Amino acid sequence: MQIQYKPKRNLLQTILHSEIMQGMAFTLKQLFAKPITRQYPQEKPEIKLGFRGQHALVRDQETGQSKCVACMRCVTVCPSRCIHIRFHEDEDKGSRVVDSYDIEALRCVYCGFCEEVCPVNALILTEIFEYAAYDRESIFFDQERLLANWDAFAAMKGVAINSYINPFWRPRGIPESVLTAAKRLDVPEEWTIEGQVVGNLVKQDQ
Amino acid sequence: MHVLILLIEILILFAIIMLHVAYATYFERKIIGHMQVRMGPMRVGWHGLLQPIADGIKSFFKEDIVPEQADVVTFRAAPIICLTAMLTSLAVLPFAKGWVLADINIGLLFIFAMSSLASYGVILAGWASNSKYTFLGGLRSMAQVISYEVAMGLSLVGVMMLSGTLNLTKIVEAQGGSFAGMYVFPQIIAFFVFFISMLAETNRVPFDLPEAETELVSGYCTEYSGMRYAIFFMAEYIGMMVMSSIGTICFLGGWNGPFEVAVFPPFWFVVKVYLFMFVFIWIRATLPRYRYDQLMSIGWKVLIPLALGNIVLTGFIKAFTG
Amino acid sequence: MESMEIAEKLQDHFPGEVLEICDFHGQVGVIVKRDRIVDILRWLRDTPEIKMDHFMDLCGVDNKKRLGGNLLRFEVVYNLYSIPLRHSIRIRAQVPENDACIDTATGLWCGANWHERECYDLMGISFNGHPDMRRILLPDDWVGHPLRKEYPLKGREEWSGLVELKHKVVELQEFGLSDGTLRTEAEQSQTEGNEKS
Amino acid sequence: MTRPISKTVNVPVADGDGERYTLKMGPQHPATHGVLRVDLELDGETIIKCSPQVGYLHRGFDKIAENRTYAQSLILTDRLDYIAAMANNVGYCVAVEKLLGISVPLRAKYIRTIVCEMSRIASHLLWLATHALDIGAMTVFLYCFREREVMLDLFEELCGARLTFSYPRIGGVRQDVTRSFIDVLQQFVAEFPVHIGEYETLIDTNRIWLKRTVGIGVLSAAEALELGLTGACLRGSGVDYDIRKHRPYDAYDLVDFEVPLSNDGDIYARYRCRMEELHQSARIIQQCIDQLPPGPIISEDAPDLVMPLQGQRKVEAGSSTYGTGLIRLLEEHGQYPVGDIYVSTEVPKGELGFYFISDGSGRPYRMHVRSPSFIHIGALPALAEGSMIADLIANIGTLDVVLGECDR
Repeated sequence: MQIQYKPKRNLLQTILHSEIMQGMAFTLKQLFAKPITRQYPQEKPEIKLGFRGQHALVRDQETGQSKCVACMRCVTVCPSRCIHIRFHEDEDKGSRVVDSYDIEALRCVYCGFCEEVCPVNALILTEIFEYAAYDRESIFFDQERLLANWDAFAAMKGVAINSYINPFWRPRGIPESVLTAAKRLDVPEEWTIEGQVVGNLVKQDQ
Repeated sequence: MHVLILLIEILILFAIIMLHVAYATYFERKIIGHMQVRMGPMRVGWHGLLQPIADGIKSFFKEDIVPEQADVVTFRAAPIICLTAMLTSLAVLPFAKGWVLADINIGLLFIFAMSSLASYGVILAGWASNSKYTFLGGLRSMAQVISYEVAMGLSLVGVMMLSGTLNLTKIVEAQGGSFAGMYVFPQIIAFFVFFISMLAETNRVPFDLPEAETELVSGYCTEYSGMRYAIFFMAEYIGMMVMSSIGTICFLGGWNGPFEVAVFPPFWFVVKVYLFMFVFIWIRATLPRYRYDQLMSIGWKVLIPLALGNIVLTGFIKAFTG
Repeated sequence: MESMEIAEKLQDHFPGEVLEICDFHGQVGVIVKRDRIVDILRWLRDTPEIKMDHFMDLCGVDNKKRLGGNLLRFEVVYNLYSIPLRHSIRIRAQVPENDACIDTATGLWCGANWHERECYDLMGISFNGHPDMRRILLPDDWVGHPLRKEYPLKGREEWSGLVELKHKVVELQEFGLSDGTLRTEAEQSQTEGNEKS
Repeated sequence: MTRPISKTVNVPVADGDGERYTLKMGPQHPATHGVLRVDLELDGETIIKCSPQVGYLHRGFDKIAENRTYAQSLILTDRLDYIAAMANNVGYCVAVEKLLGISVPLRAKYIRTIVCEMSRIASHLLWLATHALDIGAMTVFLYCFREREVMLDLFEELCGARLTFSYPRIGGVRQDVTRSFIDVLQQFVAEFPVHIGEYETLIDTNRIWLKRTVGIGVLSAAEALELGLTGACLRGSGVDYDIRKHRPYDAYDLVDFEVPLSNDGDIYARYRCRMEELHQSARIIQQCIDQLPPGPIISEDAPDLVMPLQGQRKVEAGSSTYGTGLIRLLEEHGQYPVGDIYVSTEVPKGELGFYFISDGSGRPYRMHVRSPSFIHIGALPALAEGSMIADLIANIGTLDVVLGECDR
C-alpha cells in the first residue's frame, strides 16, 4: 500500500498559516481539558492483580510458618540466581526442613518464574512496589523478612487475604489437570478454561 | 531629593519585575502543563504557587561551578551583562501615562541598543565557557540576533513614520484611545514581521536555536549552574517582557483600553503584555523548531523584504493621505 | 525456489568450495570453505533467479565444543534472504583456529560492516579488507574475545579502565572528595569483614 | 547497487579550508536516546564525518544465554528493546518453538498477535513522542505518552509487569486474557484513530515539521537494502519487506492488513509509514479480538520451566547452589534436536532475528541476536554525513533506535 500524503498547502493557506493555526487551536482546546496527571505519593496507582512486586513467603495460617518444602524448583529456575535456600533432611518425617531462605532482591528481575513453578504456593511477588531503601542490606530478604512482607501485604489487602489468588498461582486459562494440588484454587469462572473470553465472530459461529 | 525618589522608583520597579519574572515562569509552566494535559507545578504551596520562590532559593544555594578551562572573568560577567542590559531597557517603558522612569525622546532606539547589548552576554557566555556546545550556541545566537535585529528595526520604521516620533509615550498617544486607532491595523505586515522577530530575539520556540535542548544540550548556558544560570533565565524572561511591552506600545495602543481603571492605570498595559506572553507560551507548546539555516533564510529572505516593502507602502500611503 | 535447489546450484557452481549441505527444519545451511566466500556471496546476490538481496545476519560461531562433523574451530554464518523471490539460505564458512580471518563482505553489502566488527570483537575472527576493523561493543583495550568457548562466563579480570577508576576513587577518598561508591573489591571485603567481626 | 555509500560531502567552505573540530555527542545527551555516542567532525555546523560509538550498554546476552536454558533466557529478551519487550518475547518464543518443533495453540497465536501489535503501538508512540521532541514539538510527546500509558496498564493487567513482561512462554502464553482486558482494548482501538488525528494536527502538515523532515536523510531503495535496514526505515524507501507478510508467524496469516510503503525515503516518508502502521496495528488488534477462538493457551508439549518433581535430581542437603537439577536433567533427557536455525520476526523497530545452534543439551550452544537497532545505528553515517547537527538529531530519531537492543 502506497502512502497517501496530504495535499500541499496553497498560497492562501501559506499566508494565513492555516495549518499552524489548526495546531494552535488544538493546543488551546487541550488547555481546558482535564489533566491526566496522577499526584503520585498521595494518589496511588491502581495495582492489578498478579503484579510482580516485592517478594514474600506466604505464612501458613495453621502453622504460622512458611509453606516452603525446599523442593528447590524456584532456585533452579531463577534466571538471575538470586534465591538461596539451605535445608536439611528431617530423618523422622522424611521431609526437608528449610534452614534459611534468602532472596537478594537487588538481583531479582521480577520475572515471576519462581512463583510460577512453586508447587505449594509458598512464594509470591506481592503488589507492594515501594520499598526502596538507602542501603543494600535492607533489600536483602531472609526468611523472617519475607514472612513479614507477607504480613504487611496481608494487612494491606485486608480481610480478602484468605481468598487472595495470584494469577501466577492459578493461571488464567490453564486447565486444572496440569496444576499441582495446591495450585488448584477456586477462581472466578472467567479464569477457567471453560469461561474463556472469545471473539465476536467466534461467538456468532457457535 | 529628586535622585532619592528616582532610586526608590527604580527599586520598586526592580522588585516588581523580579516578582514578575518569578511568576512568569510559573505562568509558563502552568499553561504549558495544561496544554499538555498535565498539571504543571503542584507541590509547593497551593497549586504550586510558591514554586518560583522555592526555585529561586534553590538556585541561590546551588554550587556555582566554573569550568576549569573557562575564561573566569568573562564567564562570571556574561550573565550580569545580559541581566543589566535587559533591566536597563525597562527604564524607558511607559507603563501608563506618566508611569515611566526616563521619558527620553529616543526610547525605541535605546531599547534596540540594549537588547543588542544583551546578546553580547550570550555570545560571551558561549565563548567563555570553553565548551563546544556553548560555543555553537553563542555562534547561533550571534547570527540570529544580527539578522533579526535588522528585521525588527525595519518593521518598526512604519510605526515611527505614522507616529512621527521615537518617544514611546508619544507613540502610544499617537494611536489615540480608540480601538481602531491601534497601529496593528494599518501596520499588519509590520506587526507580523515584528512578532516573528520578537520570537527570534528572545530565543523562543520555534527559534530557540541558541539553547536548543535536543541539539546543543542547553546551548550557551550549558556550563552554567546555580545563580548564574538563574540570571540568564531572568534575563530571558525580562527580555520577553520588554519585547511584549514594545509590541503593546507600538501596535496595541499601550495603556489605553476600553475603559479607565482608576486605581491601577497600567491595567490594560499589563493585560496586553500578558496576552503577548500567553501567545509566546502557546507557540512554544505547539510548534517544532526550525533548523539554523532555515531560520537565517526566513530572516533574510522573507522578513527583511517584507519589512522594507512595508516601509515603502507606508511611505506611499502617508504621502497620498497626508 | 526451494532453498535446497539453491544449495545444489551453489554446489554445481562452486564444486570445490561446498563441503556439506545440511537441512534442519526446512532451513538449509551450506558449509563452505572460506577462501572464495566473497565470490559465493556475490554469486548468490547477483544471479537473477536467486537474487539474495537482503543480508539478514552474520555471526561467528566457536565450534570448539560442538558435536559431530569435521568442522574447523570457527565458522562465520551468513543468513541471506531474497525479498522479491522470498527464499533464504545460510552459508557457513569454516575458519581455522590458527589463522582466524576471512574476507569481508562489506564490498557487497555495506550493512555487513558492523556485523563483522561485532564478530571480530566478540569472537576474534578478523575480516580482511574491512574498512574499520576495530572493537565495537567492548572497550578498545579489552583483552580476549568473550564468545569463545574457553572464555569464562564470569570474565577474566577487571577491565583496565575500571581498575584505573577505582584507584582514582581511592585517591579521592583520601582527600575526602568521594563517598567511595566504587570501592575496590579488596577494600569492600575488608570492610565487610570488619562489620562481621 | 554495489556502490559504497559515502555521499559526496558538499561543505560550504568560507575562506581557506575551514577549521574542523570534533564534537563528541553523547553518551549523555538529550537526543541520543540512551547511551549512544556519536563522534562528529564538524565544519561549523556541517557534519563532515560521523561515527557512532556503541557498547555502553553491552551485557553479553549471547554469552549469558549459552549458560541458561531456553526458558530462562526469555527474560533476557525483555531487556533488548525495552520499549516493546512483548514483541521481543514473542520473537524469541517463535524462534525457540521452531527450533524445538513445538506447535502453538490457535488461541495463544491470536493472543500473541494482539500483544505484539499492542507493543508496536506502544513503541511507535514512544518513537513519535521522542522524534517530535527532538525536532522541538514538545507537546506531541505528552499526548503520545497518554495513550502509551493505556497500553502499559493493559500489559500490567495481563501479566503483572509494565515493562519487562516475560509473558509468552515457549509453546504458548502464560495467562489468558480477561474480559476487562478485551473491553478496554476494544475501546482503545476504536478511539485510537482519533488520537492519531490529534498528533497529525500538530505536526503532519506543519510547515516547520515539513521543512525539518522532507528531503532530509534520503535513502534510495538500493541504499537502504545495502545498509541492511529493515522495518519502517526500509519500507519508507519503497521496499516491500514485512516479515509478517513474507514469513508469517503467529496469527498474521489469518488477519488482513496492509504494509504501508513510500518511495520518497526521507524522514517524512518514514514518519508517514509509521503513522500508517499505527492504523494497521489497530486494525489487526480489532480483527484478532473478533476472531479470538476458545481453546488452550499453551501447547501440551511445551517444555516446563523446570522438570517435573518426580524427575528432579536429588539435591544435596545443605547446598545452596543453583541449577544443579535442571541443567543436568535436560542434558540427560536428550529431548532437544541438534541443528541450527535462524528465525526472525517483525518487531516495531525492524527485523529481530534469533540464530540458535542447538547441540541437544537444554541450553543453546550459541545464540545470536540480530537486532535492528544495531544495524540502524550503523547506517547513521550514511544518513547524516554532509548535513547539519540539527538533521543528525532528526536522523537519529527517524531510525528509531533503542540502545538496549543495539548493545545487547
